[in-house]
Amino acid sequence: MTAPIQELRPGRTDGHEPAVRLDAVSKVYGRELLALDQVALSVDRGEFVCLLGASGCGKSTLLNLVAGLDRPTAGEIDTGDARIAMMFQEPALFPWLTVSGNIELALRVTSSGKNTTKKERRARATELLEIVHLGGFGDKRPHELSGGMRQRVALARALAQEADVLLMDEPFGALDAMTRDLLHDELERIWRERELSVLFVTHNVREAVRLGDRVVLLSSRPGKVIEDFPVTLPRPRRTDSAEVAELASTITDRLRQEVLRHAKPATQPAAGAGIEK
Amino acid sequence: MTAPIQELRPGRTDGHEPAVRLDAVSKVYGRELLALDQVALSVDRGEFVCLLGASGCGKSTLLNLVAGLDRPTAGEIDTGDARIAMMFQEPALFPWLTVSGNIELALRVTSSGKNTTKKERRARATELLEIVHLGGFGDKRPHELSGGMRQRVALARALAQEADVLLMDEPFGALDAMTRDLLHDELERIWRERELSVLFVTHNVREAVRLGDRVVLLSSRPGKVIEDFPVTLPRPRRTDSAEVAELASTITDRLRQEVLRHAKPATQPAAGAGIEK
Amino acid sequence: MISAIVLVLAIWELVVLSGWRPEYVLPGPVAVLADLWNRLGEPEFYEALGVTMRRAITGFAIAVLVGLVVGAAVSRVRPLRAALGSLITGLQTMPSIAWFPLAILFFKLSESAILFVVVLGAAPSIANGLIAGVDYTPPILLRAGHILGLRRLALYRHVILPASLPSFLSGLKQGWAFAWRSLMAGELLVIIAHQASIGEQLDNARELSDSPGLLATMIVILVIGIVVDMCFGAADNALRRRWGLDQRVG
Amino acid sequence: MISAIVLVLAIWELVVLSGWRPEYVLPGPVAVLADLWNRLGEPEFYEALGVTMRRAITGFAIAVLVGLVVGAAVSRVRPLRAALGSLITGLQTMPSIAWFPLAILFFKLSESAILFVVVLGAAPSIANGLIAGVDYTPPILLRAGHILGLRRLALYRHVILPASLPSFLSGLKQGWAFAWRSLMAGELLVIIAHQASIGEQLDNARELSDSPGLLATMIVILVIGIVVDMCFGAADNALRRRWGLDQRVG
Amino acid sequence: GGGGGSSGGDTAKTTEVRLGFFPNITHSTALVGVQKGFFAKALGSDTTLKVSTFNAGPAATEAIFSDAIDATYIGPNPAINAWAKSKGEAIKIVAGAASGGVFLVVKPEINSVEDLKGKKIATPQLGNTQDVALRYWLQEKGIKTDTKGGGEVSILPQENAQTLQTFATGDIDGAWVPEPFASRLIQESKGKILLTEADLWPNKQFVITHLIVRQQFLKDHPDLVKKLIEAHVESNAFIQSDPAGAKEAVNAELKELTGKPVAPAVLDSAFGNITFTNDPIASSLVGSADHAQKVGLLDPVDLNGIYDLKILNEVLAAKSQPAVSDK
Ligand SMILES: Nc1ncnc2c1ncn2[C@@H]1O[C@H](COP(=O)(O)OP(=O)(O)OP(=O)(O)O)[C@@H](O)[C@H]1O
Ligand SMILES: Nc1ncnc2c1ncn2[C@@H]1O[C@H](COP(=O)(O)OP(=O)(O)OP(=O)(O)O)[C@@H](O)[C@H]1O
Ligand SMILES: [Mg+2]
Ligand SMILES: [Mg+2]
Repeated sequence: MTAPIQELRPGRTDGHEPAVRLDAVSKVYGRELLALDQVALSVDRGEFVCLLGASGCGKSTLLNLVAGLDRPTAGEIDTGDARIAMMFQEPALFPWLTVSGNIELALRVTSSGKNTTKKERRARATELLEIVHLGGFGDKRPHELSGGMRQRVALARALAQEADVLLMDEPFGALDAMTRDLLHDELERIWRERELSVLFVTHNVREAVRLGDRVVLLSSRPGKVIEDFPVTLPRPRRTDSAEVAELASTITDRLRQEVLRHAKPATQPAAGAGIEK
Repeated sequence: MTAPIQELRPGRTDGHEPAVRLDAVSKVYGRELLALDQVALSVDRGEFVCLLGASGCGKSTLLNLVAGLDRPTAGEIDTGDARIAMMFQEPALFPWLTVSGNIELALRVTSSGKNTTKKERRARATELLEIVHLGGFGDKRPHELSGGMRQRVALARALAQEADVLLMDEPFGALDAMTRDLLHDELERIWRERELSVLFVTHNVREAVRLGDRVVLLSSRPGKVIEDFPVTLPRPRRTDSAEVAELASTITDRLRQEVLRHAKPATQPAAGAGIEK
Repeated sequence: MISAIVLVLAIWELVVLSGWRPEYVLPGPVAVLADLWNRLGEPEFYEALGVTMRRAITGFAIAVLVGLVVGAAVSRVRPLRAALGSLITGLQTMPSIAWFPLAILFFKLSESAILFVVVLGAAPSIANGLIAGVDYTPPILLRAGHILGLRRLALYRHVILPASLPSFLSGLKQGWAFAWRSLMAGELLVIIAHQASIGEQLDNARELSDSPGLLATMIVILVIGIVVDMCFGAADNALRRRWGLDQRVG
Repeated sequence: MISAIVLVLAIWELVVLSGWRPEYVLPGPVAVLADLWNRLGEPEFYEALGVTMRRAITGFAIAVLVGLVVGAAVSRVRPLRAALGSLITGLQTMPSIAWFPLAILFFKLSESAILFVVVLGAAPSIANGLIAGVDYTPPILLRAGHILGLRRLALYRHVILPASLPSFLSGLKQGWAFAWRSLMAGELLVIIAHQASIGEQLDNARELSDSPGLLATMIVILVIGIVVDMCFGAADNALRRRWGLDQRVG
Repeated sequence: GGGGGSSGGDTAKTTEVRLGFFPNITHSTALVGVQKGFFAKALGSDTTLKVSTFNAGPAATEAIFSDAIDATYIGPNPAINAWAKSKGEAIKIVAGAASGGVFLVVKPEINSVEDLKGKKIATPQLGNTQDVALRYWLQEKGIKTDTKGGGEVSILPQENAQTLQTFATGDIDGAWVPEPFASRLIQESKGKILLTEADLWPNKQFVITHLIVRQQFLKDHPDLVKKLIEAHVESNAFIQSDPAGAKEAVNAELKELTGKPVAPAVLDSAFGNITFTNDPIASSLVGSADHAQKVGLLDPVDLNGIYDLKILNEVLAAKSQPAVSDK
């Protein structure tokens, strides 16, 4: 399903080898919950792919599989020897380290970071914190930050890894629109400079259109790829531009069909049962 | 600042006594971090107030203070004898209880729930789960749910409390737009039926306009009320309606000014420092 | 597991065969297992085992109760904590024999005296486990409970206690070890008519310089300890599975 | 704290004054405190205290090392866990006296024999504390560490160990109690002439039915236990403050 | 291996003799010998004496078994056990040290054996000399007992220190105990002597302490053993000739070892009741083992060869004292 569309996409791939390739991947939780069903998806080198889908459709599951944190029940996942960084849906910061310490730990493990001194890592962490607009918070502990700030620390930590593939699970969900816009720019810049391959989960359709080379739609239970929209708008794009809004509304409509198809059986009785006081 | 605007607002108050009143409330964390500075805010009975502000500006702090989970450094908070329910920014579900168990616990503590049987509570929990579109997930444990599903369980739990005041901290942040729309409708219906007073934190300006009687803007560090927009659009409103979009863009502009004012000193060096490979 | 046992036995036999020490000092596994086998054939052994297990379980049960109450009180009531917090560990370090005179003073030469020593040995551990669990209850869950309207006892029962369960469990495990060791000492305190016990057998073996007997009794103690640990382990695994703390990665 | 002590002393004095038991069986606080005061005046007491504390600290330090290594290995290496997991608790339940013959066999009548008993008493607790901590490491943090590229030892050092710290700390506390109790028993095993120790003083007091002396020594032990607990408590509080586990609500 | 204990049996020069004993009045021979320097003097300047104290027999036996000491003062039961368990390989008794000083102390209202029925009597340890003696005596008197505290008289083995307490609080009615506990029961808790164990033995003599050595040590260093025994004999001689000085020495040594001297009254009374003698009173050891078998507390054991009194008799002969017998 993805193959014919790839030709249209303004990707900057250097050949035929995709950075991430999923082949008929299924994932069953417990005995019967089919979270992913025969998903085929590939992300080319340097490509920015956004993943959309209703809540609970299997997006995080897919990312976990790609990251190698979990094993698929069936199918194959190939990420070659790419180094993979991931931003989880939760910040997942280490509470025993300061904000800066969290980032320094990531820096320490990277191949280029192995020979750096503590001081260099510290300086680099400070830079990264400034990128996510948290300059001056390096010495705080995670619990002293607000939800959105923690999410940004997690972003800085993921960027610190200097990976080839970046998996992001609703990375800007807890941010206000303005901070989000600023970070979109930063992320786009870094993506370009490092020639990253990005797999980006979001619920914000405009965000997906703003950032992605492609927007992939997943259906719910079981999660299946139902549509793959190429985004050919020239960059830099603006979230509030009319073109983005237009494509976003096309995608939203398609998504709405899908969600409503599932939601109906659940909403009907709920409306009937109601909440009386 | 809020007083003159209250007259304009289409609230359904029954008198002069607000449900929540904050008077010159300040909150200092540690020795110097001034999170909230002289905040004055009131929510009338049956009023729906949305709170907007940049990441880290003190929204969660404010909600915690209102809920009585934390004490203000200065100023007064009056919630009378209202029963207060709250949805945290994280789901905060009890991992040792099933999804249904989490809701049943909340039901058990409510005044009306004290005399109910286990079976009645179970049935009520099932109803509530259906309202948040999680019918059939009652027997799962929280860790078996996706992020957005957990958030919806937390919503169901908060609704189960049958409180007079509902505090919500980015309740729909992890949900897709479609599920979000469905839940907006449900929330609005319950708010009307129960004559709830709601204080609702969100980063989604349209959502705020879609739901609120008023939209209150907070500035960053220190958090201060900088603007209080009444929303006079007739209900039911639609998130994608032109009127909502228009008001939202007015508010967004105002917010942008505020965020940029703060973000600048941080972005400048970051752009310079950049991320080189 | 089995291969580990065989390995240990083999090394042991080799050391003995090497003649490092005479057999009467360090008997080989054959002698010890023979002795053990003999014991297992005697009804007296099962009586002793029964008596000891009964005491262990009774004492432990009382200790759990006491530990729960004390732990609950101390962990949540500030003045109590200031007054008693450190005392609990202080009591924990008190060797059983120091309690013997008091035990006899209060309970004469009765089984209660043994239980007294056992409870004093185990309860502090259990209380400390609970206190640690309470201290490390995630604040967000406390807040959630508070918002639900849970206060004091209700908060304790519905939030703090379940959240402390893992730590409480590990306190129970340590408490069992303390209870058992105190019991082994306490069983020498009061010898009650017609009742042999494992503690007494251990002491007799040592008193008679009966090395195979001593080692056989040690094996019995070890096996009981292992079986009890397995019970705790099963509880622990069930807990972790339910809480979603399965740790497989990749 | 002080009021609690005064209260206890008052009740105790009342019981004694009531003549429930003769003074030489249950001496009053005055007699005991006088005895304690005498002891505190003798240089011998400080020698004994020094000897015992040196042994306790050395033994505990070795136990921490052993416990760490064993706990780390057992908690992460599956076959080891299957083979040794429950054995650790088994060892923990073994009373110190059972080890005496082996201790003498391996170490003769040297201080090492005492340390052997102390280490065997404390190390299992410490290992178990670490294992419990490892088992309850939040999976999301493990995943985060895995994604950062941390594997095996590095994952252990940077994620699992710090995440286990609270449980490890409480294991240390229990381990100290075990170490101390084992030491009190072990000090009777190897009595190095003319080197007094607290364990020996305790036993002497008991052997001579010197009730005031026994109670005075118990007070000394209690105080040491309390002081040590306060050290652990301080570490624990620092940890919780840094991790943001302050539990004040409302 | 510190100090050069020779386990290998070669001729390595031993520069250290490791002697054990208990800080206990029945071990006065050792206490006086150490305090007065008899051992140091006898061993000479090129051999040092290293003393270890034990709080009970098993630890001393373990130490001897493990080659951690070369010789120790010890009671008859641990010696028999060490002999029996090692099938006669581990130790030899080379001299006697003390005799007598064991009593059945009871509450004042008990006046006869008949009065003991239904009462609780303590002994120091199941199967030890005193325990056996009490059981055998009761058996002779036709009173039934069993090893688990049942029967017409309930026998409760418990540590002597605990006996002091339980007697004082009235939990037990009597105790068959050695000095100084007998004296303490009498002086502190108004107990009275119902029976003196010595009355049950020929010549009113029975062993409660003797000196044993490791067989290997005896084989390798008979010269050192001889020096030990010389000091031992000298110490006993001193106790007999100068009881007051001996008591002083005992209390001085006890104070050093345990921090507390024994009350003078108790010391006087206990010293008066114990005879310090080089004679191991072999007949009482064999007799006691025989009684133990009769009351079912000991498997048949062959004590033949447990004694090696050759050196002792040499030493005694040198001082023209009468020889002792191993029968
Ligand atoms: N550990 C687990 N055990 C059992 N079921 C699970 C587990 N994790 C996820 N699931 C189930 O798999 C499905 C997909 O979950 P997933 O977390 O991938 O959804 P998602 O697309 O990320 O949703 P959201 O947008 O809400 O985060 C859900 O139905 C969820 O209940
Ligand atoms: N427990 C705490 N200790 C110290 N500082 C804190 C604490 N909680 C919050 N802060 C600080 O207070 C400020 C406001 O935090 P708050 O969580 O209220 O922000 P917020 O408006 O909810 O942000 P977000 O939208 O990102 O959730 C932040 O600067 C944060 O660093
Ligand atoms: Mg997800
Ligand atoms: Mg917040």
